[in-house]
Amino acid sequence: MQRFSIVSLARNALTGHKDWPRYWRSPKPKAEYDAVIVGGGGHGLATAYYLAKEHGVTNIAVLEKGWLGGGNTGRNTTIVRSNYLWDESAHLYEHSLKLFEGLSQELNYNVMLSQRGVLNLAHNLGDVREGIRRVNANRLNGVDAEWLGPAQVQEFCPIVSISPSMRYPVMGATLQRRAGVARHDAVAWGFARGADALGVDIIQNCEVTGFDIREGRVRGLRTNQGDIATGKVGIVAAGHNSVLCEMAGVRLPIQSHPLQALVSEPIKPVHPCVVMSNAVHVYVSQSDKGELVMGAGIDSFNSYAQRGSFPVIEHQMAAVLELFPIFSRLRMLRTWGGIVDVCPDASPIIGRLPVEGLYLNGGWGTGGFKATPGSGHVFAHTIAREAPHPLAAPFAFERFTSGALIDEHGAAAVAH
Amino acid sequence: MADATLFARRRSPLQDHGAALSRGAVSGPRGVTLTEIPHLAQITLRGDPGNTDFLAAVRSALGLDLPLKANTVAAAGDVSALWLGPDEWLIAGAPDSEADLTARLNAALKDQHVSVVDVTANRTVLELAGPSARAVLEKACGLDLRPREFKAGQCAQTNLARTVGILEMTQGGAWRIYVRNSFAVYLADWLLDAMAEYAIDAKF
Amino acid sequence: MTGFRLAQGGRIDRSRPLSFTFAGRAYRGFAGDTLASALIANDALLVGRSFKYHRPRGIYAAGAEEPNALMQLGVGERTEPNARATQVELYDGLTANAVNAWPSLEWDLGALTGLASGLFVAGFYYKTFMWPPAFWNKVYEPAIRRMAGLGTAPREADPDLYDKVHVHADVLVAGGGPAGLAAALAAAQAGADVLIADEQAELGGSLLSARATLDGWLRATLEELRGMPNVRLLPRTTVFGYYDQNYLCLLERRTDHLGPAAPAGISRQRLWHVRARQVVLATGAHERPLVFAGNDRPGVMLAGAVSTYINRYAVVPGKRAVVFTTNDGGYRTALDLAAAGAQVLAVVDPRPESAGDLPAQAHAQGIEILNGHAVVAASGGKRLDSVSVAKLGGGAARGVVCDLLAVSGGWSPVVHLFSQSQGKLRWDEAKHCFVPGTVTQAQRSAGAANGSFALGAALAEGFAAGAEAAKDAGFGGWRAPEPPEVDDPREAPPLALWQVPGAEGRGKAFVDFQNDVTASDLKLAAREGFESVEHLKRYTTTGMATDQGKTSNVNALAILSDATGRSIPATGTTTFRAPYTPVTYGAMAGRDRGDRLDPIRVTPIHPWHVARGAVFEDVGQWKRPWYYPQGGEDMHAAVRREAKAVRTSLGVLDASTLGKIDVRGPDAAEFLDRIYTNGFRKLGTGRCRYGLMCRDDGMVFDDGVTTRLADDHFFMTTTTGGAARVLEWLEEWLQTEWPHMKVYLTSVTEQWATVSFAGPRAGDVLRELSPALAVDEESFPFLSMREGVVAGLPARIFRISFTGEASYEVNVPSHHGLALWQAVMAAGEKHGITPYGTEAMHVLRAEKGFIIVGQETDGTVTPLDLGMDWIVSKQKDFLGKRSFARPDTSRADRKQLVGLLPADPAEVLPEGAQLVWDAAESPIRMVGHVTSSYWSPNLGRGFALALVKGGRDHHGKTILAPLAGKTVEARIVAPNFLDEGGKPLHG
Amino acid sequence: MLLIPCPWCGERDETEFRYGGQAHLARPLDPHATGDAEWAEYLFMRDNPKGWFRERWNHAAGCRRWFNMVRHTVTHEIAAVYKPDDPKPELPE
Ligand SMILES: Cc1cc2nc3c(=O)[nH]c(=O)nc-3n(C[C@H](O)[C@H](O)[C@H](O)COP(=O)(O)OP(=O)(O)OC[C@H]3O[C@@H](n4cnc5c(N)ncnc54)[C@H](O)[C@@H]3O)c2cc1C
Ligand SMILES: NC(=O)c1ccc[n+]([C@@H]2O[C@H](COP(=O)([O-])OP(=O)(O)OC[C@H]3O[C@@H](n4cnc5c(N)ncnc54)[C@H](O)[C@@H]3O)[C@@H](O)[C@H]2O)c1
Ligand SMILES: Cc1cc2nc3c(=O)[nH]c(=O)nc-3n(C[C@H](O)[C@H](O)[C@H](O)COP(=O)(O)O)c2cc1C
Ligand SMILES: [Zn+2]
Repeated sequence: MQRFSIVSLARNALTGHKDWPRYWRSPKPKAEYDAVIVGGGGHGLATAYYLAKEHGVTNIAVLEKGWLGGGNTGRNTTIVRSNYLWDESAHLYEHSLKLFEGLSQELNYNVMLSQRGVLNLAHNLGDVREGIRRVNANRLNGVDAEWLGPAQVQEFCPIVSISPSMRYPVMGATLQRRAGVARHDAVAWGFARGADALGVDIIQNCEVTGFDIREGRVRGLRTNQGDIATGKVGIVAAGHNSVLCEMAGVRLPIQSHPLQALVSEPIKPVHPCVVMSNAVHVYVSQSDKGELVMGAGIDSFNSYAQRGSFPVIEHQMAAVLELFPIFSRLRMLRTWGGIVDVCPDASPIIGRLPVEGLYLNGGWGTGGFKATPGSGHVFAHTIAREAPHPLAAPFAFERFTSGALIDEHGAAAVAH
Repeated sequence: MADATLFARRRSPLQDHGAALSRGAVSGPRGVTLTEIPHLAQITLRGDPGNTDFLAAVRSALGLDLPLKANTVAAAGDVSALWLGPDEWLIAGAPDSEADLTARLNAALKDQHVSVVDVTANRTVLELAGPSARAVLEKACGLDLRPREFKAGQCAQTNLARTVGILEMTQGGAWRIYVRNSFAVYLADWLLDAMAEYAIDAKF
Repeated sequence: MTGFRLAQGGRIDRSRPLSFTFAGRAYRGFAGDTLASALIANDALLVGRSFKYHRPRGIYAAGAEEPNALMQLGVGERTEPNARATQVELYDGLTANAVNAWPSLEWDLGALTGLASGLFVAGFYYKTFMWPPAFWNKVYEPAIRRMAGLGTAPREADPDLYDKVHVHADVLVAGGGPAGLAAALAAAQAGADVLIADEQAELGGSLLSARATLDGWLRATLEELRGMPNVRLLPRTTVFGYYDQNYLCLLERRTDHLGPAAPAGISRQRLWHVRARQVVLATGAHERPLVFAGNDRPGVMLAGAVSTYINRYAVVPGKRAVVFTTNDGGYRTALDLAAAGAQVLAVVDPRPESAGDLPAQAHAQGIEILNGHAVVAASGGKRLDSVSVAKLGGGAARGVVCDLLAVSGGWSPVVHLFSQSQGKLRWDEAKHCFVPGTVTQAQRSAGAANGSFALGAALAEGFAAGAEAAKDAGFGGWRAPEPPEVDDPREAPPLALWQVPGAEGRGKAFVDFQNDVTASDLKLAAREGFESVEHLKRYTTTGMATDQGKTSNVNALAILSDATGRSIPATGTTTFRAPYTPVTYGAMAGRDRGDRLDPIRVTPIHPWHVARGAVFEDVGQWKRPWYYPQGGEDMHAAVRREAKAVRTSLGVLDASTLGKIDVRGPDAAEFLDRIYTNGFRKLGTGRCRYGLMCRDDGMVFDDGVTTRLADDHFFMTTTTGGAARVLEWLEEWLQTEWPHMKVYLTSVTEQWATVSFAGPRAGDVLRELSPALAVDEESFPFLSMREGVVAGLPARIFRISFTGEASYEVNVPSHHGLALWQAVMAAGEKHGITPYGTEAMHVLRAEKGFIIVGQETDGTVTPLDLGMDWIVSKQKDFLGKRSFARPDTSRADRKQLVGLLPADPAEVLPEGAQLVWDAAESPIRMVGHVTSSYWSPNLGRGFALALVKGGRDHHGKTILAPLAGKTVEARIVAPNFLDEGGKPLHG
Repeated sequence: MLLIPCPWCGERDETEFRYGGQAHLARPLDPHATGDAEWAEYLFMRDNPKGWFRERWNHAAGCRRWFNMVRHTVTHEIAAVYKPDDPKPELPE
């Protein structure tokens, strides 16, 4: 793997950048792999990377039906944080945040993790109560968390209005300083490049169309590039997990919804952090290029269309303008949508499915980008050892039968 | 019969809003007015439209045939029946007639599985009228309000700004809006704000 | 002086001169100018700096596709970043500045990045800034951020108004050029309601830019359309989004063109929501640049734009011009230039010959035509000074000194809206452009948007599309009129030239001007494996600027297809997304600002609370009195006083916000039995019962008291926040799961106002207000209801209690709510009646151990967890019951509701405090949290409710709450403090 | 934004409706006779097809009726609406 650095950049500048190698090969699928990961999003690529790197499983392939990173990894609002309410979630997301903190160096690829702090605003007494509950839980779980009063909120983010006469006044906020944003595409590309260098075959434009399952065991899968034999399949196909699992005869507690996001025209930096508000479904940050990146709440209906309805974001913008009155004359440049796989408890499913050799890592809903390295890390362990990573164990598929749900709705309504 | 002192002690949700409503009135060719019609008697009637006994009993009680066509209104004298759903109507009548209407319905419908609920105090009624009334309503409402599509004698339940209401076009071509009491001030203020531009005589 | 104003012609109004400033300098223009045309007239062609390299950039286009001329308009609260000068109508007093230059447009320090531009290739930032790691947050990223952005946001709130409308049309026409006008006319004549929108100030589209026009037809058509009652003409209105089932969104700029003269009270912009039966897209075409070294020099301009400036605005962007074109259209510009008095030095045409009528005319006028040639480089600093022209396939370049280079690389139909509608594009091999292919909605394209570039064809298509659209909307039987005669010149086929050969090594050849993406960036990306057009876009940022690649996308994907050896259609386009051009956030919010953001709901007693100085709490959309401070009291003092009053004499609460549902029908009792965890069948008439509802997963969903009014008639109350949710939930079960059940539900939340008075004196007040009512224990027992007259008002009186005190909830029709309240206040005066708010209510109910759904519960709590087994029927089934038997739900060590008494009675635990057994443990194990916590004036101490793992088995034990800075000890007790305190209940 | 033909009120904007997920889910007649897995299937497991889907909608701001609709989850095309007790229509190709 060609090391990236300012030195290599300068050297290549001299030769007109003619000699940069490919980030990843473009292999044809082999007839057989030790394991196959379905879905070339951040989570799938991270899974492959850690399988190769930490478990020495290198005869593996990542199959991606489109272009790698083109799913939700390529269309999310890039918020990275770990201040979840329940212990199980906090541990998992904190594991991921720690991996994020060293990821640029680990991958030799700058994922531009920007730990500028995330505010979660409280607008009523219920929000305040839940916010404080979360701050307390986070601290005891080793996750940095603070409770800010309105004046402190404004100090941290001067453009937020804290006028008490607002329809939804700011009554305080939780702050996680280590939280922030990262360059979403770079995460996918960095993991892909790293995995490729370890020998992983990343096969794009390769859609899985069926499974070969005999005697309750996975033997292989069918794709539009031919059949592939393998005894282990990890499904990491956000937006299509239900479709894939249906091919394997497994029904999931997942519904796929559009989730929309939008960016403004780039402006000079005005917004120093990330602001989220559950009550009004708002989350806003400003990218390093200058656009304001904002997300909406999910569209109510099931859809695989990667687009939603305009009123959803109109509603959102009205709320944004109350919080950020100076945005009114700015302009929305582009809107888009992703397909989020939502579980009833707003927590992911990580682990075995009722078909032997078949594993699922999905249902991250509206908030899995932040988990990318951690999710890949624990899922690789789960597949390689054929036993759940301790941090993944509570997220097993079986929880829907036992009732041990990890319900992050209550306190984390907008789970980004 | 109704007790006049009791009636006098009623307050409508927009009772204190009269000044704002008259201030907001716009006259002239772009005119539009918003007024409250408080205390209209209102009764929610539920029953099975497939049951002829039910229809006959209502006819005998109210002197009208319940409208069975969606989003239409039937009227007889002071009383009108607005279609709200396949088994639900709003019976509206003159102020202070709710006890009488309820009694008539209950008497006629005795022993049937129906529901007659006095909801007189649940909603108030706004009337939006004038040449610009439709333009104002189009700001709040996504229905097709073109005269060709929404005519006198029609009604609809729908979203109005960020609340819901029942819309009815009167024979005089004005819009009646039945709105829940707790939302009345909100909706009236919203509409007044929407009306404001018609008072400005600017060529631009 | 190079650019200049013609003495006559154009559509400007020379009688209305306007003054404006740009970059601090004063200029003059005319009404009818855009900011761009006025700048050109003043020879101020240098208008901006590019995003990355800060290269000098000039006006490049004349419309929405402009990549360079972005302006900071105005100052102060009305300043607006990134406005496209080509779309800004000039008004008197306009001030504009370049957006990305410091300290000045002429001398921009950012241009130093250009010196190191060899480093700043596509994706460079991913490859560096990684060492030392700590530098990223502290040094590198802040430095990158300082370079970010174009214009600046205002610092103050926006003083302007915005509005929205929702309309329905039989036919919506997007674009008011010849095709759109023809479509509108045909559809309108057929009788359809027509809406035609064009983003420009005037309708007419390309007709406004051409010399030989259908001026007469345009005037007559507009006049006819204006006179038709079924037509709405919307100039200055951009159709920006095309959504499902023919839902389109339009942005109308109502007063932007008036500047400071905009009338007050009129919305600045208005967002149109249009549901159209049929849509005609007549959005024209965008001209494509040509890619060669230095193609971004100020003075290089799209040929069509040059013609527009000359013919529409009467300004000529240069005196010595070269035209570089791959199609006959460029010759029209050459002719326009010549007619305007500019010197046309050459038309450079890479095609081996130019066979069409227009080249012949140019030739006849003595214009030199260089067939088989191309411009390989343009040079000049802040202004073009010469171009290098070379023969294709080799040969020395020769320099031509010029100040204007008009370029045309062909035309791309504006298929944005078509694509947004989910239509599929088709690559037209002959025309070298994407055209609408498979149509998926009730829609048709016409004119240049459909790849029909000739005027005659555009008109014919427009008429046909309009007539067909009307017919499909139900207005058939009308034959569209014949289009007017047009004499279109014969044209030779265009050539596809995606990147000029022989330009390599001569300097940067830009594809995406605004984001500074060069042809070599694109090729580098392809070499590094970014072979998908979507990867290319994201790695190089091509097409991601404020123009969304209107001029660059097709060139970029063609260069990629060349680099990867795939065809253009196989390479494909990136996804077209709304909005077509950027949309102001203010317009998206419309008038839903301030208090209109979300309805404020108030009870009929609200005016009294306001007059009494209540502080309100938001509960859902409701405003509820939180507490009533008196004489400078703070909240704690007020709540103590209120809570004390209830226990010692009398308090009164406005409980009108509770949800209320009338439940009627022979199956009503059975229905309630299925909904509530406890039984209602045996409830006597006139009796009330508290009930809990669960979702089918067993988790508590809502609670409230339900009263039997008659055998088949119940009156249910719900939580304030849950009212709508519960009614929907009940209807859902009735309509979809148990349709055979005979039950009707009617919401009566606002039919009834509820005044609840509680305390030892409550009975006295009721007796006084309702002398006819027997208020003794026997005739009116706890948990029963009486109909009667209270204060002269017909009422339902409920003897129920949420405080543990004797308490009556009197319901009257809400129009009598205030009268009742006033009567209760008057009658209670002698008892020192105290209005109390939600906070005191919470204290009182917590003293009694009553839960609040949403506070003691969070969607993960069962009735059993709450210790409410007494309310969970063993006999019957109900929603949620089965779920209690699941392994996790039946665990013994689930979190259970307990009471907490802090060791220090003065301590009030914070709500949300986490609870642990051992604070020294690491990692620390949390076993619960505080759900409610208050100071009780009645107990004289702090107390709390909490959920604790296996809590019921730990009564009497000490648990710890580790807080920031200290750890609080508390004793676990049963969650009922009044009983524990041994105080009598006034039941 | 969808244009949903309420079987009672006619075509209305999506914003008037509430979504209810998969249609034709049957609650076990005797929940207590079902095993944990079967109960979990009823509570949580859902079809989630890419293509035609029979789903429930409630005309919340209108007639408040629940009804079923056949909609394509990629194109958002609506093929049929029907009342809860109407027979299931065939799915289009
Ligand atoms: C608008 C939006 C905003 C969001 N904001 C945030 C946020 O701020 N913070 C946050 O943490 N999370 C956020 N999320 C969620 C986050 O994006 C996702 O949880 C996360 O990116 C999921 O990553 P993934 O790798 O699992 O899935 P994806 O990146 O979606 O990858 C799945 C891949 O599987 C492929 N695939 C599907 N079917 C097949 C098949 N049959 N064969 C082969 N391949 C297949 C897909 O093409 C896709 O590339 C947001 C999501 C959206 C849509
Ligand atoms: N020489 C050539 O090759 C060539 C190429 C293109 C166009 N033309 C000329 O163009 C004409 C074709 O006429 P036409 O009517 O198809 O196109 P047009 O360019 O005359 O009109 C299109 C109009 O649509 C407007 N528009 C575009 N997108 C819009 C949106 N989203 N919302 C609102 N308005 C929008 C544009 O501002 C423009 O006014 C002919 O006269 C033809 O000669 C010639
Ligand atoms: C964090 C983030 C920032 C983005 N910034 C821009 C931007 O500056 N300009 C732009 O055109 N699109 C931007 N996009 C949107 C993408 O162009 C694109 O719409 C998105 O990745 C979804 O892909 P699709 O629209 O091709 O389906 C951004 C997307 C994300 C996730
Ligand atoms: Zn309906």
